[in-house]
Formats: sequence, structure tokens, C-alpha cells
Amino acid sequence: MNGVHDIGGMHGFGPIEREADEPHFHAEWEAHISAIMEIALDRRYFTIDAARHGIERMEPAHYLRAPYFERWLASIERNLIQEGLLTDAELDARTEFIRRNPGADTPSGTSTPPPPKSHQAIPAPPEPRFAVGDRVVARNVHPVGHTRLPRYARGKRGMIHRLYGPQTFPDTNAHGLGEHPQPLYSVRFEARELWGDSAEPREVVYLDLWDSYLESATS
Amino acid sequence: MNGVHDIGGMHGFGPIEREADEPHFHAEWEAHISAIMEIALDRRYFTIDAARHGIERMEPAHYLRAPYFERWLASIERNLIQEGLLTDAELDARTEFIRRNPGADTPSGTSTPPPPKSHQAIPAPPEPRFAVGDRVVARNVHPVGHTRLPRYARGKRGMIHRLYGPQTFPDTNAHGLGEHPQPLYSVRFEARELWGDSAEPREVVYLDLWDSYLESATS
Amino acid sequence: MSYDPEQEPYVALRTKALESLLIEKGLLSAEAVDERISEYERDIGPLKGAKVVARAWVDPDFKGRLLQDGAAIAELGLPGGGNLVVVENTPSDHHVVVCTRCSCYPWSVLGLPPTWYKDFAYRSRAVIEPRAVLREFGLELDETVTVHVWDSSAEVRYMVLPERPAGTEGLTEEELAALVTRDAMIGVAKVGAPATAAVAAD
Amino acid sequence: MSYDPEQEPYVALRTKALESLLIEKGLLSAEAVDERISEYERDIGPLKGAKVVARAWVDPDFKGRLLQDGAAIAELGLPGGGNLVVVENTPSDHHVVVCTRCSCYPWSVLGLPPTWYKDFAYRSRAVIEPRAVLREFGLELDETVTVHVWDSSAEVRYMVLPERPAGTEGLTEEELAALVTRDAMIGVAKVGAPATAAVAAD
Repeated sequence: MNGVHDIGGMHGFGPIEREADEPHFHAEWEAHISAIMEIALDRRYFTIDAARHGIERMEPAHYLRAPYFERWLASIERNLIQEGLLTDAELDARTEFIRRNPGADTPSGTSTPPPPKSHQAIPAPPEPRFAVGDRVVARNVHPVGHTRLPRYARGKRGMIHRLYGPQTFPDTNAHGLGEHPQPLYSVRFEARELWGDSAEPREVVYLDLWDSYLESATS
Repeated sequence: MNGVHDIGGMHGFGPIEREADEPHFHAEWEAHISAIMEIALDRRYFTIDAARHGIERMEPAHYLRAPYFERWLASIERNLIQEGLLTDAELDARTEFIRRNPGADTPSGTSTPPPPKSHQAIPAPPEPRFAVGDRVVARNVHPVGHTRLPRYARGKRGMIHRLYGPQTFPDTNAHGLGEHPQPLYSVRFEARELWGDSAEPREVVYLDLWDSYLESATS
Repeated sequence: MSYDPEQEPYVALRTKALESLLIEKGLLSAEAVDERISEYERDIGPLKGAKVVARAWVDPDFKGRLLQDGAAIAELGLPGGGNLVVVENTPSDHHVVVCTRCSCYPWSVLGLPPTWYKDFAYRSRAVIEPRAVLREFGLELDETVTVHVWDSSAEVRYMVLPERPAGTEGLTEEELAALVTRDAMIGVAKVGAPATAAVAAD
Repeated sequence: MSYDPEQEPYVALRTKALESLLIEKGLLSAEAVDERISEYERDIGPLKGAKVVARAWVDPDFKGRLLQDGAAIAELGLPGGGNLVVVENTPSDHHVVVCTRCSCYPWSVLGLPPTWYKDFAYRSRAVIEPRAVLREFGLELDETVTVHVWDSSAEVRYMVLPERPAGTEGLTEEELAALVTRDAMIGVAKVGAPATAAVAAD
């Protein structure tokens, strides 16, 4: 999706703000959200691609306003609800209960954890269509779903810099449509191709792009 | 600038929400802001281009969160302060005074209005470089300042649909760098060129673009 | 600064502060503000545009001049046509107007814009999925129709000349004008035939 | 739902609610959460990466294998190199790592990412004006240097092998590792010589 998360090349976000002696987390709830996210991914309640897409689908003003781990919280909620493991009403009610009864016990586990989802059969990845040094164009696509091809690179010409092994295709996996692994490439773009006259001198940008994001530049 | 205001083609903003029997304004202050903006523009306290750029320079999360006329307020403030006609401290103090003393009189006019700024000498616009039917490419530029060339059209091929007379060039005028009028064109883009396979069938988009936004598609 | 939501909204206070400071500095007069606000109250919305449309429907010569140059609205005693371009809907071509980067709108003929026109949803979607947007407005276009989207990026202002509905042959120019809606002149609706006009009016 | 800012922040309450519901449903155990949190507390940040860098500086053969395949960090007993790619800074080429769409980061060697790495300013700017960004970090690159920006868009993770500073010929591998900062391995800083290392360390 063409979302506000796709922020590479945007202006207006100000200087980089660094914090001296930054702690790992700024509040206890952040560490808990981080732990819950990792466990949910390990147990395959949802995929890393669905987790990313859950963040991307936040209401845009909320995305920009929310601190980092609040974005994770939003995605965990959305994905668990989507998977039928929780309801929004349950969460609202439990939040209200905890607010009114700070420190009170809440019910402990009453059921055994479900077995992790079994992997679906994964089709064999196609053979790489490109070789190192090949000239390619990132496709000009604007899917409403999840994609890892940033807007700043779409329609732009680059060169295959390196071949990686096949990786799960996020554009399908984020939507529960299967892993469909594809060859992954490191693609090298000249900054001038990306940013025109606004480019800084002597800059190159590398993106890791899946086979179907690319077309031959000579076709 | 590549700002969040440049929203054409973005996803994630939900359905269109219409209001039945919508009033002209939803609160009295909105009508006042609208009037103040019009008067400020008439009196040339700042230009329409600076007014637009003042909105674009809002902190991105604020831009997305603020109701429409709050964005106008933000721009009026920023531009009047930039022109040295007001200070932020004056505004803060007066706001606080009004908050504490609702309905109290505030000082009335003590000085006569300054004469409207005189127009600077405006250079003659260059001759149009393109004619109806010419194939052009919108330049792939990413200026940090104001521009009216949307990101979705940059680097894309179109056709000159119509010639208009010269218009003030917003990219300079917004920054107080002069009106520098240029020929303006209606440029027609096929949706497929803009959005690739994501385009709806049989769609064309027209943009009004200044001469220097364009290059010949054959060059 | 503390802010009590029971009080006036902060933006309202801030607006009062701005106005009062500008008046104090002689940069603004309360009368000038009041005068503008009275104008807004007298704003007749899209009625001017509707008059233009009705005239174009009954007078092919006027329509020709209007499509050539929006300044032709001066023939109806209407100002503000200098930067106006009128685009004509036909059975094969549908036009729709948007401003993706701010909220440019043909005020001189349509009055103040509705909020949805200025909202992010319409601005973001109209250029990439106009048919889906029109569907939300209840307008399903045949797939043979070409959709023309006008993204107002300069000081030209666009107004759509909608198709004259069938069954209006006997109507007067005034009766025709009464059928024409704001949404039809933005291009997100068609003008309904007299029987359905009451439903379609905004 | 009413929210009193004097109370716990809403996100903290919501997180407790989420965790408690997941525990009740048997989808999570409190022990598993505690265990992860203990791991975070034991997180040694960029020390693993620093060991890798120091070894690469003293052992050219290891460096060769490392640049070929990040899995070579297993030789130091470090896991998680399977998707690691190490890129080498030289006097003519400077590498810097970003993730523009989320916050992908080489956790296995650098630990938890700093907030600035996840913030919008770094994510938006690093690909379009890396020299300006590096300048904000205090790193002014000569204009003859090529800047290579790695935007981590898949599951490959990038770490920068910084240049070994001059004047470190006599140092042991451990002493070298102590010079290497997290920022140098992201590529927003260089490794300072021993005299200045205390200042450059993050």
C-alpha cells in the first residue's frame, strides 16, 4: 500500500534526535509488548509480514503520532483479532477492569496453548531471472496490500548487485496467501536515478527486492 | 517538498465521509480564520504560495490530525511571524489573556494599516517551449521547498493538452524569491503511466504544470 | 499552557488572539472581518454554477463559448470566470475535479467547498481510483466510459458541465438550474431527471 | 473510555489487558514473557558486533570470509549470522544502514536498536540526503567518497565493518573491540583513534 509508513525520501520530519545513555526501553509496557510480539511470531499466531502490515494499516495520523511500541501494540491487537484469537470488546473490557482495579488478579491460564500452526506446503521458488550486472527496472505498481517495494524506487532503473537465496514473498504472506518464496536480489540504484537533480553527489542506494518486483530494463 | 500534504495516490485514508446539510462553517472561529486569510492575502501580508507552503511545513502528524481550518490558522501564524508582523510570544500571551478573561475588551487599533506591499518588477515570462500534442516528461525532482508538481507524476510521461497563459511560479514565490511567471500547461497523463497495473481502466489525469517542471519526452 | 476542554477550544481562543492582535497592530479591521463573514453567510453555494449549466443546456452558442473560455460566465453577470475552465460530460467521457495537494475549488461558481472535498480520503483516492470513489457517491460508470480526473495544481479552476438528463425537454432554464447539484458540477454525481432530482439534490 | 493522565498511560493499561487475556486463553505464559524480558536486560548491545569487527581487523582471512558471508560470525561462537551481510568501509567508500519502511536492524550483532534508528527523521532522510544526515552525527565525508546506503527491505540484515583507525597497531583484539561503537557499525560514525575513542563512544 502507498502508506505513510513508506517514508523514505520524505521531507519535514526534522533533525535526528539522539538520546544519550538511552535505556533499552523507556517504560515497562514497552518491554512487554516487545516480548509478546516475539512470542506471537515464534508461535506463528501471525507472520512477520502480517505484523508489519498491521502497523501500516494504522490510521495515518495515529501512525505518525504513536510512539514506536504503540505501533507494535496496534499491530498485535489487529492481527490477533483478525485471527479470531481475541476480540476488541474483550480487550476494552479487560483494559477497563485493570484501570479500575489496579493490581487486582486477572484470570490465569485455563486452557492449554494451541499447537503452533503447521507450515503450509511451500511451492519451490522459481529460478532467478536475473544475474549480477543485469540492468533492471523496479515495477511501477501501487498495490493496496502489503509490499516491500518502496515508492521512491518504483519505475526506477537499477542493477543487480548480488543474488540472495529465495525468501518468503511478503506481498502474499502478509495476507495469509502463502509464502511463495522468490529469488531475492540486492539491487543497486544511483541516487541520481532516484532523486534527479536533488540527489547528493556520489551516492548509491541498495534495496533487497524480490524477483517479481523487477523487470528487465531492456524489455 | 516531499511532504505528507502531497497525498494523491496514497492509501489508508478510508472511505469518503459526507455530511448531510453541511453548514458553511462548523464553528465561528472557522469563519474568522477564513476571513483573516482572505484579508491577509488581499493585503499581501504574504502570498497564496507562502500560505500553501505554511500548511505544508506543519509537523506531519499535526497536519494529518488538525481539522482543515486549523491548518489555515497554523499557516497564517507562521507567515505573519516570518514576515515580522507578529511574534509567537505575543500570540501565546494574548491567547492566555483571552482564556482567563473571556469577553474582556482587547486593545483596539492604534496604528494605521501599512500600505499594501508594492509588486516587485516581474520579469517577462519565457515563451512556451511546448505545443499542444507534444510528448513531455514531468521532471524527477525532490526540492525541499514548495512545489506544485506532485510526487505521483514525477518522472512520468504525458502530453500537452492545452496551453494557458503564464502564471506566477509557486516554487520561487512561496519563498519570497519573486513571481517569475512561466507558461502553464494542462498536461494529460494516462492512468496506466502513473499507476502501472494498479490503474483503473480508461482513466486519464490532468495536471496544470509550469514550463520548468517539464522536459521533452524525446530529449 | 493548560487547556480545559470544558472551555472554548484552543483553536477558537487562538483565533481570537490572532484577530485581536492584528486589529491592535492596525493590520486588520473588525469591520473587514465582519464584512467577509457576512459574505459567507450570503454565499449562495452552487447556484451560480447551476445557472451557468442551465444556460449552456439551452443555448448551444453560449455552451460553445463557455467550453472555449470560462470567462463566458460574464454573459450571465457572473464575475470570477477569468481562471475558469469548464469541461463537459458526455455519454463517453466523465470528468471529475480534485485538488490533491490542498483544496483548490471553483469558488466563483460553486461557493464554499464541502468538507469531503478537502478531506484526505477524497484527495488521496480520486486520482488513483476514481471509479471506486464515484461508486461511493452512488455513481457507477459503464466500463466503456473514460474517466478524466482534473487535479487542480495551479490557479486554473475546473467546473464540470454535467449531461442534461432525459425528460427535461419541456423545462424552463430556471427549472433546469434547480436540478443541477454541486456534486454534479464537481463530477461525483450526475444530474437526475426531474422525478428523481429531489433525491439526488445535495 | 475516559482516561485520566494522572493514571498509568493508556497504552500501559492496554498492554496489561492484552497480556492478561492472552495468558487466560493459554496463548501466552507469564514465564515466557518474563524470560524474554530477562534476555532484554542481559542484552549486551553492540558488543558482539564489536568482537566481529576487531577480529576482522586482526585476521584478514576471517575478514575475507565475513565479507563473503555473514555466517562467518559463527567462528566467534555467535549465532544469527545466517541472514547477515557485512559491508566494508574504506577511504573511498562509506556504507550506512537504514530501514525506511519499518525498523529492520541487525539485532544478532548489535542488540536492540536506538530510538533514532526507528524514528521518522532518520528513516525518511537517510536515503535522500545521507551526507546531511551523517553531518548531523558529526561525520563530514570528503566529496570524493561514495556513500552507499543500504535500505533493509527484506530479511537480510546489514552491518558495517568500519575502518580501523590509525595508531592502533599495538592494540590487542580486545582493546580494539572496546573502540568499536554501535554507531560505527550502523555507519553513522567512524571509529575514533584510541585518544578520541572515549568521546566518540556511544
